[in-house]
Amino acid sequence: MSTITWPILSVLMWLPIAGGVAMILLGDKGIALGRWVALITTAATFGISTLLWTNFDTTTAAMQFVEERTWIPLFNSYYALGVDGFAMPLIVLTAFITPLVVIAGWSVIDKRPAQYYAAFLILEGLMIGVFAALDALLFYVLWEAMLIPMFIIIGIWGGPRRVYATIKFFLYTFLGSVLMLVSLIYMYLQTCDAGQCSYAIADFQRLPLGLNEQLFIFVAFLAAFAVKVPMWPVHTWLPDAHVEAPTGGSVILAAIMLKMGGYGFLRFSLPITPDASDTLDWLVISLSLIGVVYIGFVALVQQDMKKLIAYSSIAHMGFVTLGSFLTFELMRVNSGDTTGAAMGIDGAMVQMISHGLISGAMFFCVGVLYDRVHSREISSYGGVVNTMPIFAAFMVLFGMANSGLPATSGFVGEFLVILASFRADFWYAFLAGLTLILGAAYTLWLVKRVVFGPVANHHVAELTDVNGRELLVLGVLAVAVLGLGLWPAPLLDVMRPTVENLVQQITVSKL
Amino acid sequence: MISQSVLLTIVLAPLLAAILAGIAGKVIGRAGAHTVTIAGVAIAFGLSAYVLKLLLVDGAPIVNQTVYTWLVSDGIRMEVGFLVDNLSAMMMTVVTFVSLCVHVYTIGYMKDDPGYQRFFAYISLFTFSMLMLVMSNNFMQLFFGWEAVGVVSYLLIGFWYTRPSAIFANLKAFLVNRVGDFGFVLGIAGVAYYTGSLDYATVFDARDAIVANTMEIFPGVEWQAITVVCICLFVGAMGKSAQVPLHVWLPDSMEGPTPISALIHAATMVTAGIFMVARMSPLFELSEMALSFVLVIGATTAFFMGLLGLVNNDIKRVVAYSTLSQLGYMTVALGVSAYAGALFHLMTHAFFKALLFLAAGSVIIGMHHEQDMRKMGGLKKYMPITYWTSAIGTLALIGFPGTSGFFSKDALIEAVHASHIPGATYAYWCVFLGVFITAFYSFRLVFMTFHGPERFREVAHESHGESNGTHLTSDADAGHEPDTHEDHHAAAAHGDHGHGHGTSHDDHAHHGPVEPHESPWVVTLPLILLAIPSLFIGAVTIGPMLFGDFFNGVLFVNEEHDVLGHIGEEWHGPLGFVLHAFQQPAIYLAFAGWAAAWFLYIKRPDLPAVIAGKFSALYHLFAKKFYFDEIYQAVFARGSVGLGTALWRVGDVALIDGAAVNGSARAVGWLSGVMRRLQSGYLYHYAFAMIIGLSVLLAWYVLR
Amino acid sequence: MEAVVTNFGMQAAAAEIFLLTAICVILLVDVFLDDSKRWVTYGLTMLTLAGCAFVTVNYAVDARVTAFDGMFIADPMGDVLKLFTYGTVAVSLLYSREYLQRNGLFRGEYFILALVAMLGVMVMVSAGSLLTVYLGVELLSLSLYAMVAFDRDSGVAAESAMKYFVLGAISSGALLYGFSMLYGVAGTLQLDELAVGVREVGASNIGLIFGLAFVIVGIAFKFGAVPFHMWVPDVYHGAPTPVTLFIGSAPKIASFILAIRVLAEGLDAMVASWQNMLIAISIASMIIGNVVAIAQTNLKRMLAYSTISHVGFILLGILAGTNDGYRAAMFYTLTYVIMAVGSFGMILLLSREGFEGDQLEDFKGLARKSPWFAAIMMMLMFSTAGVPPFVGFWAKIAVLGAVVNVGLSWLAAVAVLLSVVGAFYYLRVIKLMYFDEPSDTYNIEAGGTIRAVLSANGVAVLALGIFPSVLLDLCARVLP
Amino acid sequence: MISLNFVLMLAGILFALSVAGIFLNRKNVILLLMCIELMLLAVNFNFIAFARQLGDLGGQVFVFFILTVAAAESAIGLAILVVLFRERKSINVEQLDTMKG
Repeated sequence: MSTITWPILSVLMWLPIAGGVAMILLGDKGIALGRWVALITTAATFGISTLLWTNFDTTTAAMQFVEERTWIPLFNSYYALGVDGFAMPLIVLTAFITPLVVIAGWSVIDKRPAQYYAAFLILEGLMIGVFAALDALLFYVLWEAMLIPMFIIIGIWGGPRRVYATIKFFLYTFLGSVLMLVSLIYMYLQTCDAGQCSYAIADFQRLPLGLNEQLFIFVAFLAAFAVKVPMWPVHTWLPDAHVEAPTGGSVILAAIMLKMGGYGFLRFSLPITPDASDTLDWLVISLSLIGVVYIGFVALVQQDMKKLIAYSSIAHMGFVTLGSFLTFELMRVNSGDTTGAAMGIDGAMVQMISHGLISGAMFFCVGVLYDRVHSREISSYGGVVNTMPIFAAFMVLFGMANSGLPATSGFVGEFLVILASFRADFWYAFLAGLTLILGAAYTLWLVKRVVFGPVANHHVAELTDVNGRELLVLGVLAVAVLGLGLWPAPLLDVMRPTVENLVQQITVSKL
Repeated sequence: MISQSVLLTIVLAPLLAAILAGIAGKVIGRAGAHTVTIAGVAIAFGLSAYVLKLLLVDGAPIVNQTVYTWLVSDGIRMEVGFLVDNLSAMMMTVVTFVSLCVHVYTIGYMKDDPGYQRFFAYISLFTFSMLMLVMSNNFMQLFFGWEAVGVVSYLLIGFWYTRPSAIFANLKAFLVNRVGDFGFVLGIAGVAYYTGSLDYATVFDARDAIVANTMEIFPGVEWQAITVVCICLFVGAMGKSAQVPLHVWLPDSMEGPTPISALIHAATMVTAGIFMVARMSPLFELSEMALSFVLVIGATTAFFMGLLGLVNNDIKRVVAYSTLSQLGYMTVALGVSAYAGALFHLMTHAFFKALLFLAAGSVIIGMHHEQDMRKMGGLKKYMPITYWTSAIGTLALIGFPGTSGFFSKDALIEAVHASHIPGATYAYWCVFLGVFITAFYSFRLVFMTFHGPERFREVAHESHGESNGTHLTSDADAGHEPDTHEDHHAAAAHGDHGHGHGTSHDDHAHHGPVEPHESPWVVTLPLILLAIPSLFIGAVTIGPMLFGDFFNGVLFVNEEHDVLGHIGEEWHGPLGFVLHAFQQPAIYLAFAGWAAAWFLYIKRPDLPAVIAGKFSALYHLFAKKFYFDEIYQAVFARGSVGLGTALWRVGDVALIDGAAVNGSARAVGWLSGVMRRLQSGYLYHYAFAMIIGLSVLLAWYVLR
Repeated sequence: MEAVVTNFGMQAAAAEIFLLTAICVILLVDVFLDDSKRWVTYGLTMLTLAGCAFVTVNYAVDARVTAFDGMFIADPMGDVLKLFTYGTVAVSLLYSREYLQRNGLFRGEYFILALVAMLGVMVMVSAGSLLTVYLGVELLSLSLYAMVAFDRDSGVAAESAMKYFVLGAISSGALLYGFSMLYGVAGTLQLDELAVGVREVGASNIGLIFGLAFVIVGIAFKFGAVPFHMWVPDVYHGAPTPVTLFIGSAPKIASFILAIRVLAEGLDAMVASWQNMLIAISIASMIIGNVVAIAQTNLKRMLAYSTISHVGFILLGILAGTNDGYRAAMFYTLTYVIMAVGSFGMILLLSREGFEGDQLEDFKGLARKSPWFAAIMMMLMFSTAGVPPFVGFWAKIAVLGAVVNVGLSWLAAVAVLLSVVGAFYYLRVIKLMYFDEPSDTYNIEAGGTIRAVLSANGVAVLALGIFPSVLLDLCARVLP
Repeated sequence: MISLNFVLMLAGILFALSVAGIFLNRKNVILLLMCIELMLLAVNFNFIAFARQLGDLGGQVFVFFILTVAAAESAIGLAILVVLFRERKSINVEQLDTMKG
């Protein structure tokens, strides 16, 4: 069914990078043109990415739009791209968010704008590559390379403590991923012993591994992905990074980068080390639940809007990891019956997409306020609705979405995960369900203190409502959030074969 | 035959109107806004009535159809669809009718409010959500409507968003509701787990699967799965229908404009819980334990919340407490499996309570937004229509023979009397004594407002401290009294012009004595429209609804629980029911309450204060509403903020970041500081290092 | 092979012979030049390098060839390494020219010393016997000592030269002592025969192990591995930047080949013994190098410590004791040389009259002054830190692969964790360039050649990072 | 009759002495140069002894090379020493500590 004959994924990956290079060459003098270059490139990328969706064969779990070229013969590593039901939606999400980031920064960024856009464009290309990579080495290269533009973005255009934040971000994630590298190399050598040396992720998934090997590999992966997600207790880089990053940076970070952790769990940890996951799922699940509850309370008391949203991101991502790792507990409880496993993973995926939209939107909202008042402190706002009614409407909408209101995308994932986790254990569902209360508490309390109430100070009094550019960004996001909330079926249909395949894959022990 | 397009129109008409009024409000203007929304709701009402007719008269088949598939996950198909049977048709008609009245009423009430269009958008949106709720044929959509009405109520309670008390109340309302929804979701999850579906029909068919199961929530304690599920579901109902202990949000919700107090917090939304439990009767019937739980909760609410109405002086809050108490009555009916009775009372209550609220609103308009009853009195001759309509409402509320309230409430008490499940006796005494209390506070309201000396001539300024005993302090940011009157002055004092409503009316409030006047027709017309059903609907419908086949195939009652059937045995038509009532004690209690109110507030107006002094402890207990708010405030609000701060400061900042992350960074820094000293700069040290290295290598191998 | 020996196989050593002759010529010519004509010497030097390249390519061998009774070896790996050495020397001289002219160091001796040092490297590369190895080592070391002290007006230079000299002498003493023991036990100086002899007497022979320990000391010193690293920071710091650049590049190739010839070829039978020794040394190097570098404020000194940590990585490859281990080590060495040349080149690029440009602070706000070269430096730093998509990452992954392959996964884990520590100080450089504002208003004054070459150097780091096969396959071909 | 071991021991002792000399000496750089010479001579002893033992010329040839190189080495060493003295007006080892850390 995928009728596309040209290398669409390569285009998706390299087009933005090319645009970024063009931006650098244009330099700050040509920025007037450069902005349009950036916008057109990202818009085109999104346009092309929609072709992925329309031409996607929803009947198979196999990789689609596959490209393969020799890359490093010595390591038997290939430049291999392809997407399945997990990667494709995330790629589309990436391509969807980035143009909005470009628009959002349009007139706001005046410091080295060319480099700013270049960084984002290159970042987009790398992120798409990460999701599309079928070769573990290629995946790792892009995974690491991704850090560089983000490091720059936070470091140059960030807030006062940006240096601390960005170095913390870089080292935290770097530390997480190097161990993954070792385990990738280890598995590569295992494939050699098995006969055919290969870095192909698919071969890794087929690779027979002993329990101890699996455990080590699993822990290495956990280190990499848990930091990225991030899971408690390796989450502390996120609030700092978010707080200091410029709006665009926060958006990309929350909307896409965090998803790579969840994606990694689904693509690597579960299929490659099913038995280790079976052994250690209690760890992941309890960390996720701690994340949901603990972080929920922490978010409640934040005084900095961005920090609050960052913490809420952590709590929401807890659902992703919870949903992904329910399978084994389900089998234990229901004597081998895996019903609900697919639902958990569905929930995790939907939650990723939806959180991408919502957290992005929330950060845009904060950005809109920050551009006007230059403060992220909740206390320096209040009664914004009096001067910015339209903005307030959006803020309330996204706030509701963030607290998981039905008919917004925020509800779908959480609902599915709670339903699935109830099958595993009443208390999983109970603790996860607490997010209904906590999420509403911290989000709406934020809304209450920022949006509602009498005009708090002259800053608020002088606020002007959203301009067309901001309206466009927020409007598009609102449509997406509501659309996904009102009719998530298409997304689920796209993923179904992949999810079922994964479940069936991880329920077969490698021992 | 009911076509889907009709149903879709019913639902979408208000939605489109809402969107139009909300987004294009500026364009279409005030008149435009109320025209489109009223049109939308009118269409919805007309078609609902039409549907009801089709069902009842033409005997059209019950509709249970899917509109579209929301999603399919893991074999569970979640759909958006309609189930239209007598129950939902009845609810639809009631909802749209009351909503229509409120729409019209609003034209007058919100006359000069800057948020006019927004308000209409909200109430139309609410109508849409409520319709989605009652028309749903599955749990997912039910939950959608459930939350959606919650959100609209959130928006409407906080409609005057510049009032700290209002935005505090709406946050509180939403969060308390969320606690209920939390249980509700768990219940839904349980249903999905045991029956593998969210569709009502499928679930009810597969309900035995639930009964078959037990779950061990606490190690060692085996629970009936059905009990857990039902109680979880009922927790949701407790939130929505403001049952103890999740009732605290309802009185505060009076911060919202009066029309929505009538629509949402009396007639429709708060009854969603009752409706839901009735819908789930096939499940609840299977767990006597759950039923008892429902029964006890309801009884407690019915009696103790009524008590609070005795001491309150805010006209709206008195009605609010009576609402709480009445909801308790309905819940009790559910508890004794008299679902039909509950729904019957739900319907009659919808009419007369909406009437009472709107009447109160009319009084408030007349008094220029004065809500303290001690500043009223003798309004009878200034606002006759309001007086008579609210009199009718009051009679219905206390169950004066012949009024709609009488039939529903009396039947309900009978039912409780007839029931034998655990807790029935307690419940009976609660509802029984409740009758007296209801009568007392209802007429206290009437007398204080419409009869007696005209107290509003005294300049209205001092002593609101205890005017109504709600002393909330918000958790961290806004410690304000949700005493609207206070806030009007406050707002005026701040010269806050961001909010026209406050100012426009405060201007009056300052001109010393006020001159009450009857409200315009748009206000009184709905009163009259509502007064009619308040009087007669009971007599007309009690037959089919309680003892007839109106709810056949909708409600499910076990034989041994079938109290209504038991009562039905001596059913000889409405008149007989009235006569029969005179042989029962309840009705005399009602009259007693009436008399007491008359004695204390007309004959000896000095006594109440004396009594309050005598039983000051009790008085304060009531005035403070059993200290629920204070306790919740301290435990949950402050508690969780404290916990959050602790986790953050200690867990994140101190331990993870301070010790682990930055700690290791510091450690490396320190280490490098130490190690660089090895590089002393002295040649002989360097040489020495080499020798050490050499000898280590040697020692390692040679001496091994 | 005997057939080759009959005519001593002069052509196998053609490049060395040509170079030696050229050196003599330049020496003579230089005598008759006055200071304004020094560029002639410079030009001749460049020509010589080109000539060497030509000769090497011309007489390139496709299999191992021995000459001078096996004292001299010519093999593909040797050719590649030699060519690479020419390139490195050429580039470093290109970078150095302006600095030398500015500081009155633009004298014939400098180029001659450089060429002699290179000759030493070549001799080591082609060494077939312990004797040749020793001669190569000394040729290289002695000229380096002289180069370090070349700036006669600099006290620190003289001091570091003295330290370098004394310690170097000790190390070559140790090396010799080790050689003598090996000679005594195995009864030969010939590396290939040594391998045989070792097998005969058995790898566990106490005399051999005794000798091995000394040899390791010598090799570790040339590498600058802990605890024989003490000279590195001071020499890098004290020597004039061009010299630091020189020491930091070509001699690394020499150290690598020294380890390969002696350990891998001569003492391959004793791999078990020297593997453990090298494990200890390399871990120590990675720790000291990465940790102490954090505390540095002088870029040259910081790079010195970073060198030490990288040596730790190179040793990882060697201690694997397998062919892909050596291959990885070779790849690592070559990439490291590319990166080191670039990094020191940046210092030379910044330096101007009376300004060394070797303080970390001097890089503040470079991204404002010169975005392009800031970008180059950033790529160099990320590459050195081993972050993809730069070539340094592939060096690391190759080495790690070799180590994991011999069942030392834990060592690999330790290595990567320490490299994270290392990443910090590279990031700090980037932070200074990009996140800080410039502290002065001077702009880069360096001339066109250095700009061009440095740009090429930086681009190479990226290009090789995206297409590592180019270099990897080369290493694979010469080290099958 | 002097056996190989005696010579080796002598050489070892000489080597050890020279090394000790290098890091015990806190005074004079000249002493360092002398120690280095001594070290090389120790090595020479080894080579000669082994050459004699093995009846192989290689070792003895090696010794000649070592002697030559040693000469060159000390020449360079002294040259550096001169430069150093010109700069520092002292050849005291303890003053060679301007670079550290």
